[in-house]
Amino acid sequence: APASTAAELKVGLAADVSSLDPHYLNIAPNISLASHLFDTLVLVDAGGKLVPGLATSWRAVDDTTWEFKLRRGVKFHDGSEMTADDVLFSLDRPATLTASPGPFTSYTRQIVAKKAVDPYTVQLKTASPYGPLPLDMSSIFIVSKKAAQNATTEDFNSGRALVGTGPFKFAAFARGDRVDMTRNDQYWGDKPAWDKVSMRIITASAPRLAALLAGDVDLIETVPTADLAKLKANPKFTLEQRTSWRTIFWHVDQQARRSPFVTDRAGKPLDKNPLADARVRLAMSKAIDRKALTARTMEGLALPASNIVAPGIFGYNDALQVEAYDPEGAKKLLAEAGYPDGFGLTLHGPNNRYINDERIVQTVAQFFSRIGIVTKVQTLPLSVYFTKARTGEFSMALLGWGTLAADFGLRTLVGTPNASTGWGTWNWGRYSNPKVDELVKSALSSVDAGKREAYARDAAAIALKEVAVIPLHHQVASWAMRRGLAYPGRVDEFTFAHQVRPQ
Amino acid sequence: MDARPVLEVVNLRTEFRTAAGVVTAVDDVSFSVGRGQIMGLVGESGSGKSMTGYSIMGLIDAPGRIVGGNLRLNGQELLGLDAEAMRRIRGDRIAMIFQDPMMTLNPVLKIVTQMTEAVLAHHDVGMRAAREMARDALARVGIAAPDERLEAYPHQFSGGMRQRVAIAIALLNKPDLIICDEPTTALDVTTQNQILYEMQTLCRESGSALVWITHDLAVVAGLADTVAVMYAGQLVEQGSVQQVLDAPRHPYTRALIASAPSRNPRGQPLAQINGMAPSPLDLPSGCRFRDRCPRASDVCANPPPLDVDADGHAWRCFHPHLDEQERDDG
Amino acid sequence: MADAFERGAAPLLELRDVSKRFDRPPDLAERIVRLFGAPPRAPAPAAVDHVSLAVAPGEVLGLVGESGSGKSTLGRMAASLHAPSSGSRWWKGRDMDAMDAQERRRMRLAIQMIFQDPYASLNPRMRVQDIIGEAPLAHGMVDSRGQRDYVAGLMRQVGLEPALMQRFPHQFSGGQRARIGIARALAVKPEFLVCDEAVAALDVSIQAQVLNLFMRLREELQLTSIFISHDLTVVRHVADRVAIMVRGRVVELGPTEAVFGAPRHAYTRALLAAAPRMEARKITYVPAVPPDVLDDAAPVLVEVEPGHFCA
Amino acid sequence: MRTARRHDTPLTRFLRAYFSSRIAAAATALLLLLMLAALCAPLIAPQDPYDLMKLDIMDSRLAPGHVSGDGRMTYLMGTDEQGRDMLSAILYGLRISIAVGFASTAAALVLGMALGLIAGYAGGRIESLIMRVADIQLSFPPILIALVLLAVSGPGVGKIIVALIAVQWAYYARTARSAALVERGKEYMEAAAGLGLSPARIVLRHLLPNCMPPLIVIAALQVASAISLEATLSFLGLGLPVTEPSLGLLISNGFQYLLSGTYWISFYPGLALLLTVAAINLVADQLRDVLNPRLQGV
Amino acid sequence: MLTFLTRRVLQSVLVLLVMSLLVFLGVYAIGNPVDILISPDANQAERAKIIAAFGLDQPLWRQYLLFLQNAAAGNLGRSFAFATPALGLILERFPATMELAASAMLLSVLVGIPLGLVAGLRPHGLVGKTIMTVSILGFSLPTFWVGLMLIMVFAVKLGWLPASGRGETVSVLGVPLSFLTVDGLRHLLLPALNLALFNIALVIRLTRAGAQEALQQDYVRFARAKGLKNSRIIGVHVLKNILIPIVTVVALQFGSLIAFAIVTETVFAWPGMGKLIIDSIRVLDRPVIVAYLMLIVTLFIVINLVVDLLYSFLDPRVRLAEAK
Ligand SMILES: Nc1ncnc2c1ncn2[C@@H]1O[C@H](COP(=O)(O)OP(=O)(O)OP(=O)(O)O)[C@@H](O)[C@H]1O
Ligand SMILES: Nc1ncnc2c1ncn2[C@@H]1O[C@H](COP(=O)(O)OP(=O)(O)OP(=O)(O)O)[C@@H](O)[C@H]1O
Ligand SMILES: [Mg+2]
Ligand SMILES: [Mg+2]
Ligand code: NI
Repeated sequence: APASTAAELKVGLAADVSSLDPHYLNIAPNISLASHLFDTLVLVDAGGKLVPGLATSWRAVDDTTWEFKLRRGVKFHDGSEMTADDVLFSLDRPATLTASPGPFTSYTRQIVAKKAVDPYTVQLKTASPYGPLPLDMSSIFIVSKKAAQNATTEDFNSGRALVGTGPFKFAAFARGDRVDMTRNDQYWGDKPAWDKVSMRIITASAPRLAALLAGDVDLIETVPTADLAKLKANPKFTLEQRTSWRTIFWHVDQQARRSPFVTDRAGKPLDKNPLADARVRLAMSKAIDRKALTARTMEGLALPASNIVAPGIFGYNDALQVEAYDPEGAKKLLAEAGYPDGFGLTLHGPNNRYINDERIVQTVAQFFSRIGIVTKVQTLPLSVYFTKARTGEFSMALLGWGTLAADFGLRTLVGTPNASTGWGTWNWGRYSNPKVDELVKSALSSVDAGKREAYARDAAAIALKEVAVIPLHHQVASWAMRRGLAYPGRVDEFTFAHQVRPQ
Repeated sequence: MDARPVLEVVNLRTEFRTAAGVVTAVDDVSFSVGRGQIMGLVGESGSGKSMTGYSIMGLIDAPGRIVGGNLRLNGQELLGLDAEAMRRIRGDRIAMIFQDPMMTLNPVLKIVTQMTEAVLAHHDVGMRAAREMARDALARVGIAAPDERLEAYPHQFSGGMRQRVAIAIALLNKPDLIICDEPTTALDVTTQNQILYEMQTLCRESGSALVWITHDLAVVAGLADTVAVMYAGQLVEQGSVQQVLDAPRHPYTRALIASAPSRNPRGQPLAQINGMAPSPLDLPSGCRFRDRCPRASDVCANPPPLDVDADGHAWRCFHPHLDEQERDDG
Repeated sequence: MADAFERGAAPLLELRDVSKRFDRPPDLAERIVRLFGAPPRAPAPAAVDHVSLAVAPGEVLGLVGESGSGKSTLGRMAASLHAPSSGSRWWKGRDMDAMDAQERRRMRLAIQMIFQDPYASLNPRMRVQDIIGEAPLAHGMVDSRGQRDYVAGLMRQVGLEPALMQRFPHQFSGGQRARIGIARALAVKPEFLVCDEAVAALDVSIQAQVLNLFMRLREELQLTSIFISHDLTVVRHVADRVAIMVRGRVVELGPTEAVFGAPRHAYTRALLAAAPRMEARKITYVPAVPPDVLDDAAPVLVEVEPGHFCA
Repeated sequence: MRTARRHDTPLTRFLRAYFSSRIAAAATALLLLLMLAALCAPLIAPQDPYDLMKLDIMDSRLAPGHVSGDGRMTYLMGTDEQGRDMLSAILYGLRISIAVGFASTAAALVLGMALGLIAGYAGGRIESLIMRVADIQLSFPPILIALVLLAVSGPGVGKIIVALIAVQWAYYARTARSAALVERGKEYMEAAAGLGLSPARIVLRHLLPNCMPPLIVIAALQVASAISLEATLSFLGLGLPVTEPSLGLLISNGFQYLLSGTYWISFYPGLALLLTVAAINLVADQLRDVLNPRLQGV
Repeated sequence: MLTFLTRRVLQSVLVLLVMSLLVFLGVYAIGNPVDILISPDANQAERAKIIAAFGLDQPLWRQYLLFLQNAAAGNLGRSFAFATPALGLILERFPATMELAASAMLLSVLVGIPLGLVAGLRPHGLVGKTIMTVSILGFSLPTFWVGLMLIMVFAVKLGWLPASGRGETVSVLGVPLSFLTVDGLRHLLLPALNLALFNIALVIRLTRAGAQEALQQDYVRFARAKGLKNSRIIGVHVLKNILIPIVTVVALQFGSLIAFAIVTETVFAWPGMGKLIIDSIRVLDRPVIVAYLMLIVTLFIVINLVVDLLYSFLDPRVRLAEAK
């Protein structure tokens, strides 16, 4: 590759961008890329805080109405001005894309009515009080009504309908290979330092690093943990790390029936599910040496976790302590629960979904076997893993979750599963506690941020006391770049070219 | 006219060094062929006929090796020539035709390619001239419409026609010597007859010398001037056709002739040679025919010398059928 | 067509008007293409074309003809290795195709074939004992204990040392292999042999040994046979009657002496003229181009003298 | 001495020809050694790498020659990221790799050969059917097959073997069929039919043994590619259970460490795989040369 | 010829039918794509809506019939993950993979045949033995491992060649090709070599075996008897005869080359369809998987056809109608 000039930035991305339509598929690589071309009403800063985007301010007019003041003078890439019309159109659009498996309607479905008070003011009504609406608005990209009105997803991929307000303009898209962009000189915010940006997709981690080392790219995301130490010592490169919003934890099957992968020590199925007993779950939590796990297995790229959200995230409960490594205490608890000799258990996990996921499962299995639980490990490709996990086929399954608000996470992960309300969709262990449900509900319907956070903390405290899930660690996101570049690591793990600055 | 023989083979000896031991495929063989002469080389399978031919051509491959003797073509010594010099002679001064007409032509190359390359390998002529020569050669061996046939592939020819193509290739450069290694064995009698006719005509016209390897005595009887009989790597008898076929001296030759069905009354048991030829790895000392020979005696445990009479009739036997000049005709 | 048969005895094996074509039936694709008007494939010429022959018990019928004239195909049909495309075959007065399974099996064993190539016709991975003894054992003619003796007896009969029973075919010479092939056929006590060029691959001296064996066995076992060869001298030596084949058809048929002594058909004459003779000395060859004797209609054999038929 | 040679059995002749090449002899010795090591892994390995109790995460990624935290053992080839002794892991991995390679090849050989022989012997519709199925098989990506099997029945050595069988049998079927077509035309097959032997007997006793040699040679080569294929599947996350790593899995685990300086995690298993596959291939090569009578001289 | 083509088409249709059915069953057995693709925040209603939108609520046999119906009209469905027509998606990536595979094939033939000939002519010489022994490396080392090593040496350490990606492409008739630019060629070289390694070894072996076989043939001896130079005997007589088995195997190998391109494409971040298909398999994007396999099978059929044509070019004995 030709030597890069100061004005060109080449980034090695770890995941493939499947579509440039910002409302089609709600997956991280797509959102990350769309953020270069489009803006949202509310932006998220590197630390996960909500900051003004296309909306300069927002407030709850009443319990069920939110009002957003739009930024004036923002120009789309085609030169037209962004107005409330475009916002309303953009909020309507996700519901019109029927065939999307990862729909953005999750963020618009609370809105029952919307209106433009004037070209720079938008009011959104919800059916019931709903606090997280501004957060939801950070997920909906504002597209140009004029360009997108009759556009299909293909029109977005070809660039025809790709008219946004973002810091970069679209240049070229070679699926699976790269996305090229050029600077938007009309950008309303801080102008990016790069005339041209090329986002290269290099999914395999070692080759991605090799591309950096060979000078093919200037910056890569998700540095393989194995190479951190070496990279740190290399003066030609800089490393950036940031505790990410993604927390890794175990879902534990808590149903009263026989659990599919729990046996006695000899391998015969157990009639009773020991995992339904909170003491057993606590014992397992105590058996895990999170310090060793983060230091050795994660090679420092993780923080021991006590919450289901990362520190600094809305609703993080400081009062919760990381469960200390205490194998003796664990054994005692097991004995108390009636399993002095332990039992047999198979741990399930995905391979290549989370950083070092396969290794984490093995290491935890090591820890469990030390307190007498005869532990087996099975890791599966994602396609197989998620299907099985959702139908409750595992006894203990690893999951990683990233969210910017604890009440959201709690609703999905430990809320009592209920098809009609959409609660507990990822509650694989079927934990259920009405009190937790109640608190989360209160949090979600609080438009007052302080109250909302307090409810969420209380709910988390209860759920984690009962070991609804066994938190392991918070991932640390990492970026490596050639010396002379700086990037503020983002808690949401996104890689934004406009935030990369030459030093 | 040159009185020298075209080919002189003197005490030729060819060995194969195999894992199981040394095989002497050609053992002390001497003969010569003059211009326009046809020599028949007969003997049973494995007696070393082909290896004699290959030795003359310089086509003995490892683990085989010519270990002794002289090979002279028109007086020029061939043994000891370097590979390139030998290549120049091969196909130009000496040509060879093999037994199986289905196998000798390259199945994937056109006849014209296979013919012209034989010219171009030896003569600095243009493609057009080479093609012209090929055409003429095909016409000479009696192939109709030679121009069209040049463009054909071997599989489009019958066995007999293929053998004629092979002969045409051998004749292209008007060699002094042609070695034919059982070229008609795979053909039926009518086709064989035509090939014999063509070879004979060509020999008469061009004056090439011919070595005709076969184990069919009847073919040699009609075609050859002289005959050499091989047994287990050695020449056991040689002379003119009349001498060898009408008054065979060596018991092996005699038995061979006698075992032909046409020499036996119909429906009666054939005169047969009992036993088998010795393994080339385990030759008996002395006379190699000893174990099967009705006349064998103790003296046969010594190697018999090659006796020659005044007429040039030679044999290798202690007990030749000397005075029985009669033919034991049935 | 007249029944070309002289002795008056009932024939042991009779082929009536048999033909063989090596045509494949058209498959689906071909039928579809034809549906759209493509011309049908040109039919392959018949390998055997309306041939009738009968062999009397104890007789040796020689079959002569140039390469590709259909001799082997005819022999294979006689030995039930090929089914004829048309015509019928009769064994001891019974139609082969109307036999029940058991009768057919007996008939198949009674007619055995001896093959041309002494190398290809023996399974290289079996010991001689198994090659010869497999079929008798499989058909219950001997039990596994008796097999050794049975095979030894057969080997002695064909002049092989029974001690060699445990060897593999490649450890034998061509003549010995031919004998093994004969012993294998004899092992199922056949009444009828089809010898397809059984000596063609052998040396003159070995050929004499095997022919002698063949003639001896014929006397001892009262075998009837079809003897296929393109070596005229060999056929003349062993056959009682000969049939001359050209391009799938029989053009002359008669007692050996009659056919060889006074050939009637132009093709037979050309064949005889072309055969090399030991008595010739430095002859001048003349191209003996066989007359193109056949037209498209199947020839009718006419009896030119008693038992001697010619097209 | 000469006479002694004349009465050689085919076996001794074969052995002499076989060991005439020094490379082949060395490869055979190496292969035997590796197989022996694999077989005796539980006896000679310093650690049971599959027993999670025996592993200590605090011993992870130790360089070759380091002593374990509790001082009980020295890791001659270092440890992997779980604290597994690489030497032990390689010995056990060799065991699995060789077992997977040989078992899948043997089973695929039997299956493919049976179908190929039947196709070649029977001809007609049966032949078309079998060969079309083989065609389909050959155009199916191995990973998809592996993934389906994995999903339906979970990971495990058995499933990998099944996947590899599914991938490989078609090669054998093709080869067996073409060999059968050649053999079917030979006169000994006709002779067998003429002797009234049953088709089953003809196929098993006559056709099969004569079609074996080319298949055996391909199979020997295929063992090696099966081992490599298993490694590739492991690399794609479709291979064996992580806790019971084969050589391939060890390599692909260590793959991430290739650039990082902890070379031993991938290097030693790679070396072991290389040696194994190379030895198998050299043995197969020599077998082919020795078994081919045309290349043997007279 | 017409019969031959008709036969081929009939067989291909059958193969395609069976193939698609297998894929349907296979994907069904693996899992539900919606579970993998669905947004974490989606609720039950949204889930149901998507399942219905994909037609996954129908019984499998009806899904299959529907697919057949659409396929007959040339529509292989829309990708679940990409929302674009599956066939278009595959075709978009197809040139990159084909370019890679074809270069690898070319490389293996260009390198393999000469080396194989040398080894075949001197089977017992030092050179021949060395070639055979070294070629075993091609069989032994896993592709991904060698790939990374190539990157390490040629991109990172020496800096001669780029480590990943496809580089500059030139569009010819709408098809982007990289071998027409210097930058593209530089990007192509390492992955092509990586992919070719196994096949180089294979071609060496085939060529050697073929050469040894051919050298025993009478026509070679006859060619020598004609006094031809060795170079002509090897380069014309021997080579043309051994090309037939090589073409057969190499063509057959083309399929597995494409299948294994997946690994190379992953290591070298080559934007081919191998990466697409493995991602699609990961997320059970059935329309893409089906379209991919359809394309591959069609490709196989075309390759087989080309091979048959090549046969009749290389071997005059083969006539098309007789080819099976
Ligand atoms: N490559 C070889 N290695 C060892 N011995 C060989 C080799 N080639 C030929 N021989 C031996 O040389 C001897 C002579 O063989 P040759 O081919 O000359 O016999 P022939 O008389 O031509 O027989 P045929 O009539 O069968 O062609 C045989 O005994 C054979 O075993
Ligand atoms: N299995 C077969 N399939 C197709 N054609 C065949 C088959 N067997 C024989 N033929 C053809 O039938 C014709 C007669 O062949 P056959 O083998 O009977 O002749 P032949 O007289 O025995 O010849 P030869 O003396 O060469 O053995 C030939 O044209 C041959 O090509
Ligand atoms: Mg010879
Ligand atoms: Mg025949
Ligand atoms: Ni004597």
